[in-house]
Amino acid sequence: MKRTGVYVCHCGGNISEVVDVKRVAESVGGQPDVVLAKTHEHMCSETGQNLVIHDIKEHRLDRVVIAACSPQFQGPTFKATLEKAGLSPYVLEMANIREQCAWPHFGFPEEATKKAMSLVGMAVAKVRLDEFLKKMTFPIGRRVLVIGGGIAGIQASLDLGDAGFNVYLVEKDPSIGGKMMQLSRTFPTEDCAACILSPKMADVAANRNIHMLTYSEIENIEGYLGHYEVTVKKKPTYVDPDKCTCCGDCVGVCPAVVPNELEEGLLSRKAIYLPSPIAVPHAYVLDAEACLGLLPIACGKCKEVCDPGAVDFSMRPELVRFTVDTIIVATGYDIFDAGQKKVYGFGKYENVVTALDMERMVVHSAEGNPMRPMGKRIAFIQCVGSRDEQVGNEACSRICCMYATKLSQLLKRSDPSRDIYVFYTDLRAYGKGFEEYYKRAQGDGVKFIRGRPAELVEDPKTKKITLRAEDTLSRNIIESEFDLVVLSVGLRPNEGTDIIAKLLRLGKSPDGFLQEAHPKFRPVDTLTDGVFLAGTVQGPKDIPDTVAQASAASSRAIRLMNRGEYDVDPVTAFVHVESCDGCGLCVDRCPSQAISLVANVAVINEALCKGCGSCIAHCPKDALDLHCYTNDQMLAQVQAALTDKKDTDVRTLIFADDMTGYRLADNVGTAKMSYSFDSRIIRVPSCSRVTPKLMLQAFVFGADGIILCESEKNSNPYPHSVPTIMSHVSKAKDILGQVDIEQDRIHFVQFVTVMLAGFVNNINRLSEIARSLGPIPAGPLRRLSQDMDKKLFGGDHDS
Amino acid sequence: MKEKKINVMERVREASKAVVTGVDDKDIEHWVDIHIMGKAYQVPADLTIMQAIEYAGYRLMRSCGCRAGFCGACSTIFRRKGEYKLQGAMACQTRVEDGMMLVQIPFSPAEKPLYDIREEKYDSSVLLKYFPDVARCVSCNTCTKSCPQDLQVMDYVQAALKGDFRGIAEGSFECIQCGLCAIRCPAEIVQYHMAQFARRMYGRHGSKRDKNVENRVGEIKEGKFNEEFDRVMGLSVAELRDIYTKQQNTREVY
Amino acid sequence: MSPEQEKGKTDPVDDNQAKGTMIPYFPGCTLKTKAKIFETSALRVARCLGIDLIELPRWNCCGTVTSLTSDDLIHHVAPIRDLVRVEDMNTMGEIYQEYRLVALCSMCFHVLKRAHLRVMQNPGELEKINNLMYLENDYQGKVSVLHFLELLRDIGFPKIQKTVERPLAGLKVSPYYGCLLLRPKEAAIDDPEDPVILSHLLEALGAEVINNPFKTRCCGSYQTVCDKAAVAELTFDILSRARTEGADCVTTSCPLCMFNLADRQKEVMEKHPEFAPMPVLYFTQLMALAFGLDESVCGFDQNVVDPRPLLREKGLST
Amino acid sequence: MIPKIVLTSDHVDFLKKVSELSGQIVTKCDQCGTCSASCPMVDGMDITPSQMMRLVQLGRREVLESKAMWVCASCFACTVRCPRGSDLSKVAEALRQILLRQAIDHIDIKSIPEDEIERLPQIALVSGCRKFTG
Repeated sequence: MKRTGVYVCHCGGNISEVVDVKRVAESVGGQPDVVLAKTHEHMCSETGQNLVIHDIKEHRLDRVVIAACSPQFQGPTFKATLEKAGLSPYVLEMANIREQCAWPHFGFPEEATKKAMSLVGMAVAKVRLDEFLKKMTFPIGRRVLVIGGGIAGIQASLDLGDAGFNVYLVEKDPSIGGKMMQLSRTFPTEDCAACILSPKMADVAANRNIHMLTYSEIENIEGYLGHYEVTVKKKPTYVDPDKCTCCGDCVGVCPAVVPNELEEGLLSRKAIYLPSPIAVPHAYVLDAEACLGLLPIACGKCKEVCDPGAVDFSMRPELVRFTVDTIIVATGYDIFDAGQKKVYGFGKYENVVTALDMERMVVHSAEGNPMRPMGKRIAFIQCVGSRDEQVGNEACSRICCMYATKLSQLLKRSDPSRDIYVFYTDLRAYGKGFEEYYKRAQGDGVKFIRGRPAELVEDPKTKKITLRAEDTLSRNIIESEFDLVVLSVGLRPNEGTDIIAKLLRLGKSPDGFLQEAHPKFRPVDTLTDGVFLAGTVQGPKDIPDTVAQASAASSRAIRLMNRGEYDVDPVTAFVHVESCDGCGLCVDRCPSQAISLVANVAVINEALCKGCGSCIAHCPKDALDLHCYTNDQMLAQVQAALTDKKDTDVRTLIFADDMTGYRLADNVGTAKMSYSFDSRIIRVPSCSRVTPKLMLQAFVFGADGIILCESEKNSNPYPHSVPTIMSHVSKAKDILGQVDIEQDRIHFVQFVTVMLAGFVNNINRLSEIARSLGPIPAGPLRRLSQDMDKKLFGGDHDS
Repeated sequence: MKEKKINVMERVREASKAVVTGVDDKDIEHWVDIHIMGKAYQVPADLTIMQAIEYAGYRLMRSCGCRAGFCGACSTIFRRKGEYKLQGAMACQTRVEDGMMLVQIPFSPAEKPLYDIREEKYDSSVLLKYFPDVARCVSCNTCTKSCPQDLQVMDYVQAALKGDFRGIAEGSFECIQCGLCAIRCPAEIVQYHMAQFARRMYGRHGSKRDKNVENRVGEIKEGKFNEEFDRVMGLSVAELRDIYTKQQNTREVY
Repeated sequence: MSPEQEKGKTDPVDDNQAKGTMIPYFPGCTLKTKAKIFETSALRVARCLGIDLIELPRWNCCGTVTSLTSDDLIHHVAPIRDLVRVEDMNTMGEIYQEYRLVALCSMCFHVLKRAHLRVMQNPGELEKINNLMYLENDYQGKVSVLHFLELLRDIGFPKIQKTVERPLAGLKVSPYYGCLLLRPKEAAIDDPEDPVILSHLLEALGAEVINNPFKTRCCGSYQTVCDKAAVAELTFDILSRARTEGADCVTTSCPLCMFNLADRQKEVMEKHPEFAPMPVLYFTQLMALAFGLDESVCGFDQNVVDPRPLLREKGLST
Repeated sequence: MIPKIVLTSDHVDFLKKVSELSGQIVTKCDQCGTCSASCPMVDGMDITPSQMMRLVQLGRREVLESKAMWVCASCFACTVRCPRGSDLSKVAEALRQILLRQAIDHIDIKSIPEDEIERLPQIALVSGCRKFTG
């Protein structure tokens, strides 16, 4: 007989204010192997944990159920508690009565309490069958890929390089430095951006642990934590950086003129050019697209004048392959395309520019060679492309208020006779020294007007811009002419990020930037093991925040790699040798090639097995199984979920994958979104583990409907799982159809973790469907349970 | 046994029964229960609404005219038992049914503009000039639903918006000016006055003159009927009444 | 000129295509009265492009403006009833599988389209409306409401260009869109802030397109009923700007815009005596002119500000 | 004289009524003023459109005494520009309807001079009736 201890947590009222925790504890007291059932104010506190340790020793507990929050939150804590008490961390089950009961059903204490009892019952049923497993450990090296050579990538690379890790820094442009290289000064201290950036760039070049790959793009990344295989395509620069002396003779003779990216196209450059005066690597680059022709050589003048012979037309794109252990994504941002905001006429009116244009204009003015006249009357328009549903971005870009404050002051101070207006909606000066900086701008005479301009109109003759806005503080309409209008454009995810996100299966938040693993406690982690985020790829931020996050990301990477090995849960497939008849059907079905036949018995390679469980459905003998989610355990949970169901009840089972479905349920609970009490959520590594047989058995035991919730294909850690689930579902539906049970009782839905409403709607809809269909009649159910095995594998065996 | 209390109204009713039906109550086999203005009555099953009202003891001072479905004076609105729809009808043309609830609408309050059709411009704007309320039509079709003549009232109101005089004139040709459309219109349009104006305008300016009319007018002008006119004008009141009574006696009594 | 020749001249339709594609068409009340010329010219230019616009039978006024409150359904009955007529035409076999409904007037287009969108998004509301209209067939939601300009875009501006017999060379036209073709987004025929559809049409006709930054600014709409002065001021702004940009005339697609921009020039001149009248034309009139149709089809004599002197000056009219 | 406002539950009720009638979450408005600056009719208003929204947000019935919603021409310029995705034209319509449903018409169509009626196209009268009469 097992000796199980059950603990029901109040969660400081979070749970106990809705769920009657005492009744929940009492409800399992009667089960034969439950030795004790207790409630506690805070199970995760030290006293709570000590209670468990004490009871394990005192009462010789060998199984523990904790009914509290989501295992996503405190699962690791309680596993550690069990380890401290000398138990395997895998004889623990958590009943998620906070995210799945107390929070979504907060207005319905009675229903929430009943559901909580049911969830605890399911956990008790599962824990009974838990095995004494050990953590698996794998070795890990000290190689890191940093994608993106802006200030975030530079900082992360330097931290890692200095700590003795090997860094591959990949940058798509010919020079590292990123957007910061284009800025005039930084707020609120007004340091010269290039002056503080260039030493860091030089440090990167000088660091022997950092391998820089500029003018390079990620072609492919495959693998997993500790073994990411990376392919990088390095574009030819046609100039040997070792030979180039940066004399600039080639530029003089080059006939091809194109817009200069560094100058936001306000100035031009030649096809052969130095990307920036502070470029690292410091060498000229020949832009093949702008060049009059390389194959065959159409002009070749640069080569003729190059004394050191650095120009080399024979260079070809190069594929560089290497393996790393962890990855830091620092692909940064793009500025909002101001042309999309058509009312402001950017691109149409010559005197409407973006703030980044203005940065360049300020840089050149400060150097004494102004790019273009700026005039005396200048208006800044804030929130262009931010906080605006009309352009599809509701988020605040965080930095625009301060850079406009900065630029307006620089302009005003360089020529006090200028009239500078900043049209804003809300001025957000939240950072250290920001408010003081804003005050200084006001003191300098920059006029801040609270109102978002509606439209700009150009005078066809003078080319001056008439701006129309409401001063919402005085409630007057302002219609005034300006020499120059500066659009404070917001930040959008960098276009190139999409490819990286896809390769690394990274999720996006609703604003389009990459999603961190947890907004509070794992702000630089992602849900893909060993991949971290740094800088604006995760969301708009200023330079200090970017640098801080880059250091945080490198420290998180170091934490993983420094030990030389890492732990994983032993969720791997295993074989019931006595049942296996060596038919080999499973061998080809494993997407990781982890199954082979040895002496006519299937054998699992645990290092290769990823634990998706999709092989199980293919075994006609039920010989394949998955640790932590065994066949018996799944069935026990299903049965437990249905034991308290009354004839008038409807009960639906929601199988939710670990990556998305289960987290989504947590998110729904956290958002206090309500859904049907009829549902019981069962966690699986991937819904491909849910065999057709399990679905059918669920109906036999009384389920009225089933939803399989799986990560949407692009963010799924098991890329094969979606088609597998589809085939499982259609098989199960087929059999239902054969015995006259409505096929609409099974649904398969793909999710990403932000689709809260979709999750709720699907659950509610299934309940409605089940209700309108009514209970499944006894006849079809009998036929289903009788013929299940024959129908499931009849076809397979014949073929 | 409790003595039956007979009030004035019941005495009036008793007195008028035979007048209305010509048949004694004892001989009537089928009865229906109806409500007139919220009061319950039992009346013989085959009466028209108008007859039923009179059977019940009411004397119609208004809401009663030709008794033949032409004059449009006896507008009635009612609901049938178990129906949510409010119906309109001419009381003289509709039979009572069991459970019917009804009330008379003897008059639809609506101002009739003064105009001189000879002076008015035959143009779409003239319709809106006198009846700007037409612009408020929401095409809900309630007017059509309430028309006892089964006219497509909404269609002719719409024709007015389009300035289509012929459409109005033809669409409203059988209008009996009962006013039920105007009473029920949510846009408070006075459809029948507008239609009358449009018919007149169309008759004056739009339609082709009929040959027979032209001929008859010619004959009148030529004095062909002068003799007959003189004879009728010369009759005394008693003689006229006599002629009328004789004429009535030769017709079916409604 | 014999009647046959006359017909040939005004109707350059390929004999093989004498019977063009039949598409239901919603005129709207004003096109039957004050904007008759808009209808006449549109029907004829459509024929030149192989389209027969068939007037919707028993159509009723759409209501001209969309009712915007969440609880009001009665004002959406009218447009839905019109859409029912389109479905009826198909069931009665008057047309075959043609669920497009073409509107000319911007306001009609706007109201019909938004009513359709609203009931499609709110099946409960459609049920109520169908219930209220129990004398009609239920609306099935099959109709797609098109503005004539959208139809022209679907036909293709290159094809229209080929149909042009007398390019409007030298005529500087400023397109005026107004509000209801472009706003709100879900009912727009083009980009709400930067529409190009009229420009493309005018270019195909050979005219010189003059961009007016106020091309989408409101003319004051129904405010013309009670505030002539305000409307006149807007008209003054829009037309003055068009003139500043170099336009000879303005083209529009809405009878109410037409009234406010053309008829209200009288009020403009009372307030701004320096204002010189500017012709305002329906785009279909310009199409008729470019297609070489008879002047009676073009109907320039019916424009409040007579465009004929301008057209003569440009050599486009005799 | 600066009037003092005492916020009561009546204010909440009015906000609720306008929100329901317009189908707009009026409280979402962050008073950026884009609507006012976009409005072609604002010159004739006594309060700006954004001010109208503000008064509704605070549930102040005085907004019904303003001219703004009657001057609105339902041109939807504000609708397509509102950064918060609110449809102001629906809020203005709700305010008009609150009065029109109390049988308080904005114009009396019978009082429009006959020569003006003859001049106006149907489309103007129909739309005028729809927006200004109950």
